[in-house]
Amino acid sequence: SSGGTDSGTPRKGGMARAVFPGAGAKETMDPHAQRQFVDIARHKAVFDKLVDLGGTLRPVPRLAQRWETRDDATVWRFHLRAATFHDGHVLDADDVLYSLARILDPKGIDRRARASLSGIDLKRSRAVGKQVVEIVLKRPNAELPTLLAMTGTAIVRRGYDDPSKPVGTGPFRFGSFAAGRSFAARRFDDHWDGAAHLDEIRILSAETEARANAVQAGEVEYAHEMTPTFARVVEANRNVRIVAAPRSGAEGIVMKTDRPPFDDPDAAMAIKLLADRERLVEVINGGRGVVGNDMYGKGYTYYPGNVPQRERDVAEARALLRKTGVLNKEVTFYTSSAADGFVDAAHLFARQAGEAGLRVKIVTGPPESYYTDQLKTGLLGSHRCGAMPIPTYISDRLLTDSQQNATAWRRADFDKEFAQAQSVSDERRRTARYGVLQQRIRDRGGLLIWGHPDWLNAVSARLRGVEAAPPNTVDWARFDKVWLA
Amino acid sequence: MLRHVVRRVSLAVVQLSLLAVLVFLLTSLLPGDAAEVQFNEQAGLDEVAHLRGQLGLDRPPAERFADWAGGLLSGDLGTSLVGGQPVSEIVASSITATVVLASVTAVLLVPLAMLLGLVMGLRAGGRLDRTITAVTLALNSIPDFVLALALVAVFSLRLGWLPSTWLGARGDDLPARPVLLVLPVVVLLTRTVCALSRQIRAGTVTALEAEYTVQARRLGVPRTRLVLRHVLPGAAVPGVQELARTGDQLLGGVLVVEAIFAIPGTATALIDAVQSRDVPTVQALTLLLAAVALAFNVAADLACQRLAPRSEVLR
Amino acid sequence: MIEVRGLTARAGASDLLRGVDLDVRAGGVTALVGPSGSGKTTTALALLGESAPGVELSGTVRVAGVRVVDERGVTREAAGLHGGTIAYLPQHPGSALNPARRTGAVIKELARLHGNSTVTEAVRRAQLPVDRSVLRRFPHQFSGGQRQRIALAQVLACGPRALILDEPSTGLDTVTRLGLIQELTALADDGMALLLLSHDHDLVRALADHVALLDGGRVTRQGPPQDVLPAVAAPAVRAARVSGEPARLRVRDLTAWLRPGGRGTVLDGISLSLSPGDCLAVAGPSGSGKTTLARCIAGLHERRRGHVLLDGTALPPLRRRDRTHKRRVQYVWQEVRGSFDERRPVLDQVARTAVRLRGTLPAEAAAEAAALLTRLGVSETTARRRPAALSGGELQRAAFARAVLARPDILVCDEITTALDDTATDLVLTHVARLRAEGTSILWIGHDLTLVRAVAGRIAVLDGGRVVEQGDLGDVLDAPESETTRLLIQAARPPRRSAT
Amino acid sequence: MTGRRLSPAALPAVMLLAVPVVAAVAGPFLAPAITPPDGAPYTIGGGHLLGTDRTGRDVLGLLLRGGPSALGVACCAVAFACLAGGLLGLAAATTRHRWIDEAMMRPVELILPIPSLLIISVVGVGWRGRPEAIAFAVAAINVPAVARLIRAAALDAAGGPVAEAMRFQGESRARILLGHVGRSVLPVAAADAGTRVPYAVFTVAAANFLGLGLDATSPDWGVTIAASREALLIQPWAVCAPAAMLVMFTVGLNLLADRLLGARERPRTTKAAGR
Ligand SMILES: Nc1ncnc2c1ncn2[C@@H]1O[C@H](COP(=O)(O)OP(=O)(O)OP(=O)(O)O)[C@@H](O)[C@H]1O
Ligand SMILES: Nc1ncnc2c1ncn2[C@@H]1O[C@H](COP(=O)(O)OP(=O)(O)OP(=O)(O)O)[C@@H](O)[C@H]1O
Ligand SMILES: [Mg+2]
Ligand SMILES: [Mg+2]
Repeated sequence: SSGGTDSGTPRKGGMARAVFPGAGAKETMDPHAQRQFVDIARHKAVFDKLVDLGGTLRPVPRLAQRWETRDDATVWRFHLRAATFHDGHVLDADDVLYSLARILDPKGIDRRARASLSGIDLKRSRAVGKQVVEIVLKRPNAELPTLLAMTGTAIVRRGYDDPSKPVGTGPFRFGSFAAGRSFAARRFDDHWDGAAHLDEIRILSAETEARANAVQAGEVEYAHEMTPTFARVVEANRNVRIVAAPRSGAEGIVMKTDRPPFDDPDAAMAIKLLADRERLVEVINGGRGVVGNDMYGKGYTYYPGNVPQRERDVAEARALLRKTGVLNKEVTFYTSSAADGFVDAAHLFARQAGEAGLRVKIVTGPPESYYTDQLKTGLLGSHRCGAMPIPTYISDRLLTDSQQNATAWRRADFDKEFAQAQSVSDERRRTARYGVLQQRIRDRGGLLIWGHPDWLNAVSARLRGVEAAPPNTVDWARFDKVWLA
Repeated sequence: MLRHVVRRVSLAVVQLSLLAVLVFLLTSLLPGDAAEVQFNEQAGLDEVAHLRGQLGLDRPPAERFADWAGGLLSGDLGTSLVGGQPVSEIVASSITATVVLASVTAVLLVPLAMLLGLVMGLRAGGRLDRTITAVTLALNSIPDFVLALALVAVFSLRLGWLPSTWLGARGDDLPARPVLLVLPVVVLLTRTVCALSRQIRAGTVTALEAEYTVQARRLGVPRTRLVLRHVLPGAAVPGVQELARTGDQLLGGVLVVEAIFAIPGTATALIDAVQSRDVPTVQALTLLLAAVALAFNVAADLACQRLAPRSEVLR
Repeated sequence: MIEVRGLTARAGASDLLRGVDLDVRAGGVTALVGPSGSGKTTTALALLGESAPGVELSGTVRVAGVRVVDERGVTREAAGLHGGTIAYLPQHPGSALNPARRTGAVIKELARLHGNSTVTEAVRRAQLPVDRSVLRRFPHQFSGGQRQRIALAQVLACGPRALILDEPSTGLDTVTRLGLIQELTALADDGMALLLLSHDHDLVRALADHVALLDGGRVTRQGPPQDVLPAVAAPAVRAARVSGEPARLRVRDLTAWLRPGGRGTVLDGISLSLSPGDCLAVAGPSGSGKTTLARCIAGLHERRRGHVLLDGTALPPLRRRDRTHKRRVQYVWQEVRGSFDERRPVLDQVARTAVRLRGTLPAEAAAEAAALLTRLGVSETTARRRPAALSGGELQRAAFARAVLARPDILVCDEITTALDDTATDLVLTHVARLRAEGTSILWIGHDLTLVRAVAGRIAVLDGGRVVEQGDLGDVLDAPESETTRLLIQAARPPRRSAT
Repeated sequence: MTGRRLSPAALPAVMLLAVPVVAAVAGPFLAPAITPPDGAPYTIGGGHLLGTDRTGRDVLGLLLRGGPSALGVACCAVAFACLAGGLLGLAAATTRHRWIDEAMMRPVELILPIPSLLIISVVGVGWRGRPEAIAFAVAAINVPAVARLIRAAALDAAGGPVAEAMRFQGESRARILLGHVGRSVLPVAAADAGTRVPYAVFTVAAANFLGLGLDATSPDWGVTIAASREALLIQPWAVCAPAAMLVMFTVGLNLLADRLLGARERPRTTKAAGR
């Protein structure tokens, strides 16, 4: 069975175990260096952010009760709430400034949010009294609260330096951590958002099969990232239910727009018209998802929902292929098993493309460095992106200097328009301008988003209060609001 | 004998150092390096270059190897390129589970395989032989992940008798919860018992035909004793070799079992390290496994020399 | 004790035994004699309720009152008698010893098992020193004669009531043989039933009180030895010329050892020479190093120092010998059964020599081999079988033929007549003489001094790895200088049992 | 000896073996004719005799097309490993020079403990997606083990008087090696080879999973089993059908080998009382 929120009164006490895909020695307790979901979940238990993201990827207050910007989104003030660190220290503006400085430290190359927060002018930012921080930007940016809600932005205690002794304001007090294996934390009773229900939370790492077995056998209460097949397996199981968070990112195919044939938008359009999106969602996501419209972030804030859905049109695609001279040519599709379904989707698409006379040659690369390799190889590539605000997606992947510019989309005017849009303080106007940019990508870019899959987590019947929230949002992997029945 | 052992051990040291070079070369043949892999999804090319510089990966390979080797000589296994923790810690934390698992399996495997092998050999060509052969072979040809999933489905999910994973258990919990071992050991046993028992079967068939067995039987040695004391030593030769190989398989090749039962062992650690191109960890773990494998092989050779002493004067 | 009535054995169409009747009395020694291939070993095995592959038994065999063979073949009860009641010393005991087990361990195990004897007693009776170094060694660390005695010790350790000995004196020097005769007599006097299968008429005369002559699968004569056995006739001395030609093979200061680093010396400063057409006999107590010497010359033993020269040039170890060298120097094994491949017919194996070393075509080689074997008394049909279906003597001649087919210049024969009856020996000796006439030099290792007189021109006596005496055969044997030689000659003619 | 016919007792083994072999040989020709169009993932029925796999393909169609690579790659790999390893082991056992033995066996022992994944990765990266490369890598992993095993088994035969006698007859090393020593280690080698086939199949499948071989959508039996394992409980055919093929193949192969070797060896045993 699947479902979202539970009713019933929370019960206090008990220990819950949650298992995530592990990353071995790569796992870290440094909240600024986090990169895997399992890291983020752990850090969420121990730390808090100033701001977090809601269900539609819109910033929601956390340690910052509220914020405002005076002028053109260059100078921001964040008002802190009364929160206590696990060692009794009360959160103040200096802790925030210390955390920002740590994130922006040029020597800390593993700091996850360094690039996205590089617009902050640390020297001019300051504490305005104990409870207010003033953050000054180098350039106006209306998305600062969103940026502060991204991964790797936890607020640490002033002077924090040793990742093995994490002290945060989060709902759980750090107990123990073994990279690639386990983490344990106990309830922190003085949490500003009210104490958690559980006495203890354990966050463990394991491979797919072990997660599936463990949650079915009742050895863990929460298993993160399960496959659609697993969801079918436990459909009739009364002890396990699937909590599916809709629209948790996007899956697609990327085309390199800086070289033939996809430097010609018509050729790219042909590809987009070729894909049988329903079939892809049915097979790759086991039907658990919705079809995409070649724009990232369906259902998120800033998504232009009024754009008509793109439908499959093989005849038109064929015409475009002929026109651009790609018909019966071979294009390489560089994929790998870096993510579930990549290879399958590539093959499925190749068959669909074959129906219109496009020959797709699939090359499978090593998964460990796929995303980096893909930037250099292949005309087509597999693409997948978790939940993130739309502006972040654009700045990460669609600007000339974006690090993950998988479509090789480099247009100076696009960059400029995006920068302008970002600095617009008025939300409605900003939304409109983002919409235009999104549609431009949809019609002329190299992005084929065919689906928005559900995010599947398996939860034991004993565990209540689990929200169906996409990863990276505030209610995802949140163990302070769950309880054991 | 002592001279022989000393010679073999010094040879093993040479082999290990060659192996270190070889593994280093192999890992450097792998695509990408630690920096690239670490920033796979998140960073750009300049970040990668930066990290590469910080990890010292931009230095020539020979220099890096020399550094590592120098450290090794002073007993330092180096630091991981990924977590930054000492490699010795990674090794230490993964070895317990593996050693426990491997030794329990071995303790069960040897008598079981000997028993099956002898029974098959004694009844060679008979129905019992064919039945055991078919069963062990079939088990051997069912992939371990399927077998493990089926066992878990029956014994932990349906019947609830046994835990399905080691999740949350620590190395020191093991003595208190030996049930944790049951399913993994069963899977490992089915993996290994087939090959071993078939070798012993083959050896038994050969030894049973030997003149000396015939003579021992003529002199009235009862059947059990005949099998155990006269046939088995000769029959064990291929078995011992196979066992040496099984030994290193148990230590190094149990990846699937470790993944399915969430056992934090050396195979997982090694694969993790290979996948993240964490060369020092790969080196340390391979050397460790290699040292153990070599030790097994030396032991097997010595055992075989004792079991088939004729070969000693050969050269 | 043992009663055999109408025992037949057939292998396919051919009858190996056609109604053997035989009685073996407790407290006496019965001997079964007869030409090689007459069915002695087959009979002996039948007494145990055993037969070679492909051989069917019928008739009646009763051992200590228990039916071992009846009309339908071997009975179930037969197995119960093994060891404690009846024990068998096989003809080629070398391969009957478990290579993986220390001699002492097996003897002890058997002694415990049957509880009729002790390790010390068995070892002493088998003419072996009761010594830790003997008990702790592995079979391959002994000489052929020593292995023979170890197998005997195993058999004796069972303390059986009936004992079957198939050629027990094979490989034993005369002194040891004498000791063995005394021990076996003592055993018989204690009430044991002994069945002796042997070609060694001296031994039979010395031990047996009753002799059965087997011929063509039937007992043709029975009675006391002097009636059944032919009168003692020394084999004719053949072409005992000592050529004056310069030596072809020269061994100088040959020292050989067993363990790496020159430890465990077996040969110490041996010097010999052999001229074309010459025959040099090498004799000496068992374990004195004769086989090792032969293996050094053959190039099989590489832990050696000193010179082995063929026509003045050094002979390398076998693995570095070229085809000519291999052809010119040939070696006949002491324990022949082990040197034949179980899986191929004997004839094929024999013929390969001519194919490989002389370039003869396979068909011609087979014909040549068959002809040679026939001349040696082994029929072609017999030779077409696999080794397991050949008698000991047949195999021994096949091994001889295998070496001779190379037309060697030097032939090293390591006790090659031990399993042969007089007729077969005669055939072999005739052939040896022929080879000598053609210029082949022979190195003849043997314990049987009468035989040595017949073949050799010169003799070297080895003891403890040294040549204690060397010279013209007549001179040495008639006027021995060394104690070793004297003892060997003295022991050569054992006193006859019937005379005592 | 010559003209030995297969005894009727070998019939079950032959039948077991025949199913997968026929499927592998004839399957690819049959498959297009009888494969229905793709359906939903992991369904049973709906025109699919054995249901569908995770991408909705007909399992029977996969089964028919997956034989050549599964058996081909694995068998070639094992055959190569046994040949190379066997020859190496034989040569090492039969050489009269200790140093040659050492020179052959030490390097072999050197690769023995290298994790197979490392070797496969390196080979797979060099010749990406080529089945022969994977076969080679799998073979390379197996060579050391086979070599050691054969060497140990051959030492006795090679040191015995039979080998010496053959050498005296001027037989070539190859003939001694193959004709005598090789034949006497044959039972051991056969027992070993049989167990290696499934191992090789699954190594190939594992390599495919790492993105180093045929890819995860190939119809290869090993790949299909590995890729469908999750659905064992909802679509067992996707796992069981190809697994059954492999089981039949290995069991049949081994039983047949036992039969053939047994038939040759048995007459040697002396018939003894009480057996
Ligand atoms: N591997 C070994 N280890 C220890 N001693 C050995 C080994 N091989 C042979 N010997 C000993 O070396 C000595 C010489 O053996 P060799 O075979 O040359 O004797 P031999 O004169 O041929 O005896 P026999 O007449 O019994 O055949 C014997 O005392 C034997 O015990
Ligand atoms: N399986 C068999 N098939 C056919 N003939 C056989 C078989 N086994 C043995 N023979 C023959 O039976 C005959 C008797 O063999 P046996 O071993 O009893 O002889 P033996 O008297 O002991 O001779 P030796 O003194 O040479 O040892 C031999 O000619 C032998 O070739
Ligand atoms: Mg005989
Ligand atoms: Mg000798």
